[in-house]
Amino acid sequence: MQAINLALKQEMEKDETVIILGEDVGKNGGVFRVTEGLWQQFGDNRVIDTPLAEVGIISVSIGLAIAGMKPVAEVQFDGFSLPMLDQLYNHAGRMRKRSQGRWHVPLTLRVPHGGGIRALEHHSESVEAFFTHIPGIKVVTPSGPYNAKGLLISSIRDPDPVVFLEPKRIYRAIKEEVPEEEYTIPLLNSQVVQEGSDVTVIGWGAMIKTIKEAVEQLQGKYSVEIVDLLTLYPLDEKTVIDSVKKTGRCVIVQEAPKTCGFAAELIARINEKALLSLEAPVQRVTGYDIPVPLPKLENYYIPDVTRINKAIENVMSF
Amino acid sequence: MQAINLALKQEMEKDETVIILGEDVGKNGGVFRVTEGLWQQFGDNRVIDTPLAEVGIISVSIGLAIAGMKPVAEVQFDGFSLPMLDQLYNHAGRMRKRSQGRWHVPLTLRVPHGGGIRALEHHSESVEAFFTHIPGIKVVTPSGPYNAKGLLISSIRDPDPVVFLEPKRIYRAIKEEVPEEEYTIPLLNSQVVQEGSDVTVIGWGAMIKTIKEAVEQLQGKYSVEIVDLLTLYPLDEKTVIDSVKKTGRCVIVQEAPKTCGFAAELIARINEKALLSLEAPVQRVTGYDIPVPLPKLENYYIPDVTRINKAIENVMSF
Amino acid sequence: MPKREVKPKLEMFQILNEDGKIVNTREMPQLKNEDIKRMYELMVLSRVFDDVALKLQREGRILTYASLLGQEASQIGSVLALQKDDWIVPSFRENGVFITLGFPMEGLYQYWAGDERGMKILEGRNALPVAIPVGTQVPHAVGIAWAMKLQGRKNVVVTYFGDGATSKGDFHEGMNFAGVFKVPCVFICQNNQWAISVPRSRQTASETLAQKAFAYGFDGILVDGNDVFAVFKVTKDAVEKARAGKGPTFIECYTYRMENHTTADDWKRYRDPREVEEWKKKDPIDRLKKYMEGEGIWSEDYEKEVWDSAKAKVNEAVKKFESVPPLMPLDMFEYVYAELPPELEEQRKDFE
Amino acid sequence: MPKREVKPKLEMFQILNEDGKIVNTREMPQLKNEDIKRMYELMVLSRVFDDVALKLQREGRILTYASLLGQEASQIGSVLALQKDDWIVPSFRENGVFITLGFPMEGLYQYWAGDERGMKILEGRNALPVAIPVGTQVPHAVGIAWAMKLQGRKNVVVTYFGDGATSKGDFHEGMNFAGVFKVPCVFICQNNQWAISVPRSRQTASETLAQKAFAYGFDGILVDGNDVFAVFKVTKDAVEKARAGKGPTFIECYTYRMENHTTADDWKRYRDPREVEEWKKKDPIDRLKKYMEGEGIWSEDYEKEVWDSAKAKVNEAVKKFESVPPLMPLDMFEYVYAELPPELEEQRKDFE
Ligand SMILES: Cc1ncc(C[n+]2csc(CCOP(=O)(O)OP(=O)(O)O)c2C)c(N)n1
Ligand SMILES: Cc1ncc(C[n+]2csc(CCOP(=O)(O)OP(=O)(O)O)c2C)c(N)n1
Ligand SMILES: [Mg+2]
Ligand SMILES: [Mg+2]
Repeated sequence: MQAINLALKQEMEKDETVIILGEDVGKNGGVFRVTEGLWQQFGDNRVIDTPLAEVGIISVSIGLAIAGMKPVAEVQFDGFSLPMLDQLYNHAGRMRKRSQGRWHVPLTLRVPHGGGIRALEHHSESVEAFFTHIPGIKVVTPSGPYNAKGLLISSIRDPDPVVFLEPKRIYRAIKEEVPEEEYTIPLLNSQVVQEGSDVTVIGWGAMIKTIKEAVEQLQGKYSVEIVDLLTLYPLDEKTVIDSVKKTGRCVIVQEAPKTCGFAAELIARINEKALLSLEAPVQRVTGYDIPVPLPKLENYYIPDVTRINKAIENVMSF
Repeated sequence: MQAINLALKQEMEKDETVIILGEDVGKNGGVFRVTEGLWQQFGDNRVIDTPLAEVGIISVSIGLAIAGMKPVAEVQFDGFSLPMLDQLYNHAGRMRKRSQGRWHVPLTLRVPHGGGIRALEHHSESVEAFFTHIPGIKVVTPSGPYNAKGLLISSIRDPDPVVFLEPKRIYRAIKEEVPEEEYTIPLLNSQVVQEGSDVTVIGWGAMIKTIKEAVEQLQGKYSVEIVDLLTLYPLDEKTVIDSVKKTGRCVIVQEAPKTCGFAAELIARINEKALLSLEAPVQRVTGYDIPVPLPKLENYYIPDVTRINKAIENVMSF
Repeated sequence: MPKREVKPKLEMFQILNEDGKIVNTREMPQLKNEDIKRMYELMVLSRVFDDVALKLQREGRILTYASLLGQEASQIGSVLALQKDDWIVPSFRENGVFITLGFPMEGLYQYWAGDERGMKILEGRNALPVAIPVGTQVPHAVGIAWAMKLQGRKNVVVTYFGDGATSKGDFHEGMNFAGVFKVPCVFICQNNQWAISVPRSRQTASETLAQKAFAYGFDGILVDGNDVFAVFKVTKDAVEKARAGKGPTFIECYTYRMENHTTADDWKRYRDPREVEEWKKKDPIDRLKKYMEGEGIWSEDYEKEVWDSAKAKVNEAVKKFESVPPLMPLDMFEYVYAELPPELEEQRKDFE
Repeated sequence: MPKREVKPKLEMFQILNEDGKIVNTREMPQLKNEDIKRMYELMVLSRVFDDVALKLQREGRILTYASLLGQEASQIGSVLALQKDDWIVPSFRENGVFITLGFPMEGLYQYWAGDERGMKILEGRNALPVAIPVGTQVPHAVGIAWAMKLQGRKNVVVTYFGDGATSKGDFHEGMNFAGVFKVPCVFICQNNQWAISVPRSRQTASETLAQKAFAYGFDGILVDGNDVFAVFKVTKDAVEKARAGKGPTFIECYTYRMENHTTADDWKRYRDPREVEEWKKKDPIDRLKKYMEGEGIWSEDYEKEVWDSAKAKVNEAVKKFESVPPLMPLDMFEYVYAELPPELEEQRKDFE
């Protein structure tokens, strides 16, 4: 959270076309306090509270971006991002094409993402697969403070529309050294966060933390390689494929509902490029095809250590 | 098209809670003439021209459905259905849950779907994967007049929200006997439209026609089994898995952009349930991750006979 | 420039002023003493419910909660203008509405504790569940109202939402449908001046919210939302008009959110305490109390009785809420479809 | 009921009536004879372009086409009120706008023939491409206007859309932002009475469209859209107001779609030919011609010259259009991202 705040602050200091807009991002500093202090520093023309209108936020941002601004728009919660899909699909991702290169849309949409904070209904959804199916946009999924900062700076600077999915569950949960200096992480990047040789576990966003916990619990029973997808589109496929080729076994962890989630796309690619290396079917550990339950049950919905380890056992014993 | 018209007419005669609403569906009979004559027969209270407002159409239909009507809403073209995703995701698919069973939403959303009619921009998109990722709704993909009629009747009668994707390219292209009598096809149904033993080719909607043409062109070089997915969610998975287990090779044809399309989900399931039977990676023949080109190039975008047969050759020679 | 602009002026409708005096006798609805007492008792009950909710939240027994403090007159006054089988389409701040409808308060606590069973819709009541995505419920109300009309029923729909909701496209598209199809729907906008930290002036440049109705071809009314008589009267008129087939009405209840947006919020970050102080003087309960005192239908004893009874009811509800058996994890697969599709059947099995 | 509703009345602004007479001398803009001739010539050029487009479509040389017949005054009159570097955010029926901006007509034909290169935005002109999804471009205009304001530029944005567009949430959210942030944007609604087969009365119950601006706290103006002087004057005023930092204006150009919605449509299925006949009498070109005749700046020779010149230009454009080298299939991978991501690189290779 502080990492994101810092990235915003530094980019705004550096480039005065960068502006922030969204609901409650100004004086209030955002409902997650991500934009804390920025309104005070940059004023009402650069950190802008908007009316309560998600279509307005994204579509007005498209206009701002066309005309030379670099809007960093915020949608307050993942569940409210769906009204934005139309403008992303029919306009943001096409303006470059439609104007035959004359205009482009360098906007960043920040989406606090996923569950696990015991919030109200519609505040805990994982919606990345809607975005990754939209041509012309990029989808970025940081998993912790360090990479969040570098990826956000790259996203803001990227000339194309970027959807930046912030795992809200770890806004405060992960403590990590984040360098003061500015640095970027390219928007085509997956990281092997732990090397291993028996099985590859792939995840992104908040799931990386859970995966690490799960693997820790295995106490070295298997040699697990963990791959963190920092960008979903474009995807650093090579890292994924290389890892699966090496281990021959794979578990994918996704918080979103199972059917047509991003895990399916990964399996399709593994099938296309590493089928012969597979020694077991790739296993998905995912949310279910139901609305995210209210807090009393949401922890049964979100992939947890037990389910991940069961899947690892399954692929290992196949 | 006549089949759909007939299904609507018969259901409306039978059940007076069935109403049609959408843009130009009334006097004008719909831009594709699918609702031709219905306004004349049933009048302004049952075949209703609405304001130009896709969110309005779907959300007002949700209200109508809760209060005992069976709305059959039409969105004029696929590209304009995206504003509806929010209401489908956050309301239609959840009302049963949220009211703990007190209310449900028996609406049908008809979406003329896909490309190939040399239409304007945003009139040729394939958007099924957005819908199949939404919990609580069903997604139906007829491929010809006969199954369209039976599936539409089932969709209208279904107590849950159904998105009915009509392949507009074959509105007029396929001539087929359609019985006058009413009949239903269950909303969990895939059909083996041609049996074979070498390779399974899976498709849905307009692609079935193209697949058939492709296979015909092979002139029996391979024994091809064609599977037509009449419903994507729920999916009649057994038919798919059985076929792939039998043939060991599979090509999936999808008009939508490749990444995170429904083909990926199919591959994930094949991986989970038939991996050991696979003799080659499942091949996807799909649209590209770009906006559907304007008519001059759209035929290069939509999977065609050549690309399908190339994929068949690829899996056969793997 | 020639006269080609529109700038009409909307006045605020009031019956009972801040001192508890009737300022508009002609419009004062005919209410029996019991009716007035009922209004008062329900407002007090809602306030006690609310107060305890905040307490339960601080103690971690319920989760994020949205207080209705200050908005009691808007909620109770309007619901009381309805018939029993009329429809209610609420937003998320309408605990006072649910209480007036007779929803068990333990269910409300349960809901705010993150247990979906709490939103079980009371049999015999036509209400939709809490809607969190702002403004998205408005067109549902329109659809239901339209169904009433198509079915030839005489029921009316009332939907609640805030000032923030008027910025959403869903609100616009729904309102527009309502005007075109002249449906029996009453739109109640509780303009509590804030959408979390965003003040009304940043929400829209429109001078009043009520005037937005003009864009849809029907009446917009601005009413003092802390005046329970005015709210009741205006809603009653609108509901009767709708029932008579004369179409929708938009009512802006001018009120104030006295509390934080939700318990996750801290209003001191963005608003001036003096503003809050000013609004305290307009409190809807105080105002009605003064009126009743003037009319001789209030006494210290009565006051004590009302609050004691409210507290007892709420305590009872808290007890019931705390003794509810826990949800079963498998319950999450319930109520998704009429029949579980095979995918979900499998996922459910997987879960076990 | 007490006075608590709003029902202001909007009058239609007109300068040049149907007989070519000035009915509002005071408002008549100061135009040189060349200016008036230019208006006339551009309107005729647009009409010839349109007529040939319909012919090309019948012959299968272009695809679905949306005619602007009858709307020339709304389009040309408004564009002429702009400065060269002002922004234009069009819908899909604005061929007259593009022509007035100087877009090559062969490009427009190319676009309507399904060749994306036709929408290449003319260098030196700040216009967005054709927007097909109704109403969705309106908020883009607001964003651009806002950028102008934030950047301290003096440019104004004009956006075009139809009566149908006013029903969309995108329109609502965009208009509302425009009011709140007081951006230099002029909203031009060509109310041509129809949205395909849906008449204006079914689109909204609002008496005028112009009055919708009232919901967003800025001016709405109703203007005779077939009166090029009135459109010019009203747009000019609005543009200057915007440039002066005084915020947005909504202009309803009251006009008529004389042709089918697009070539894929058949208006005889849903509208009364008498209605079309009535509107013929209000033709914007005829009207201006009569005026010019009265002023002595029109002659038979001039008329012939104008039409001949327009036809020659259009024929030239058709020739160029038909000699354009075909698109390369691989071009479809162009202009999707600044740099082709590996997925697309691979798909592109696959395609070859
Ligand atoms: C579509 C949507 N966007 C954002 C939110 C987050 N949010 C919850 S309430 C709220 C403010 C609502 O303001 P208003 O409509 O005035 O209602 P109030 O809270 O004042 O009762 C916001 C922004 C939401 N719930 N839904
Ligand atoms: C969002 C959306 N819905 C539906 C359509 C199909 N459609 C194209 S034009 C049109 C009518 C537009 O009416 P109006 O806004 O009045 O513009 P006009 O065509 O009269 O210029 C419709 C329904 C569309 N293009 N976009
Ligand atoms: Mg509010
Ligand atoms: Mg129109």
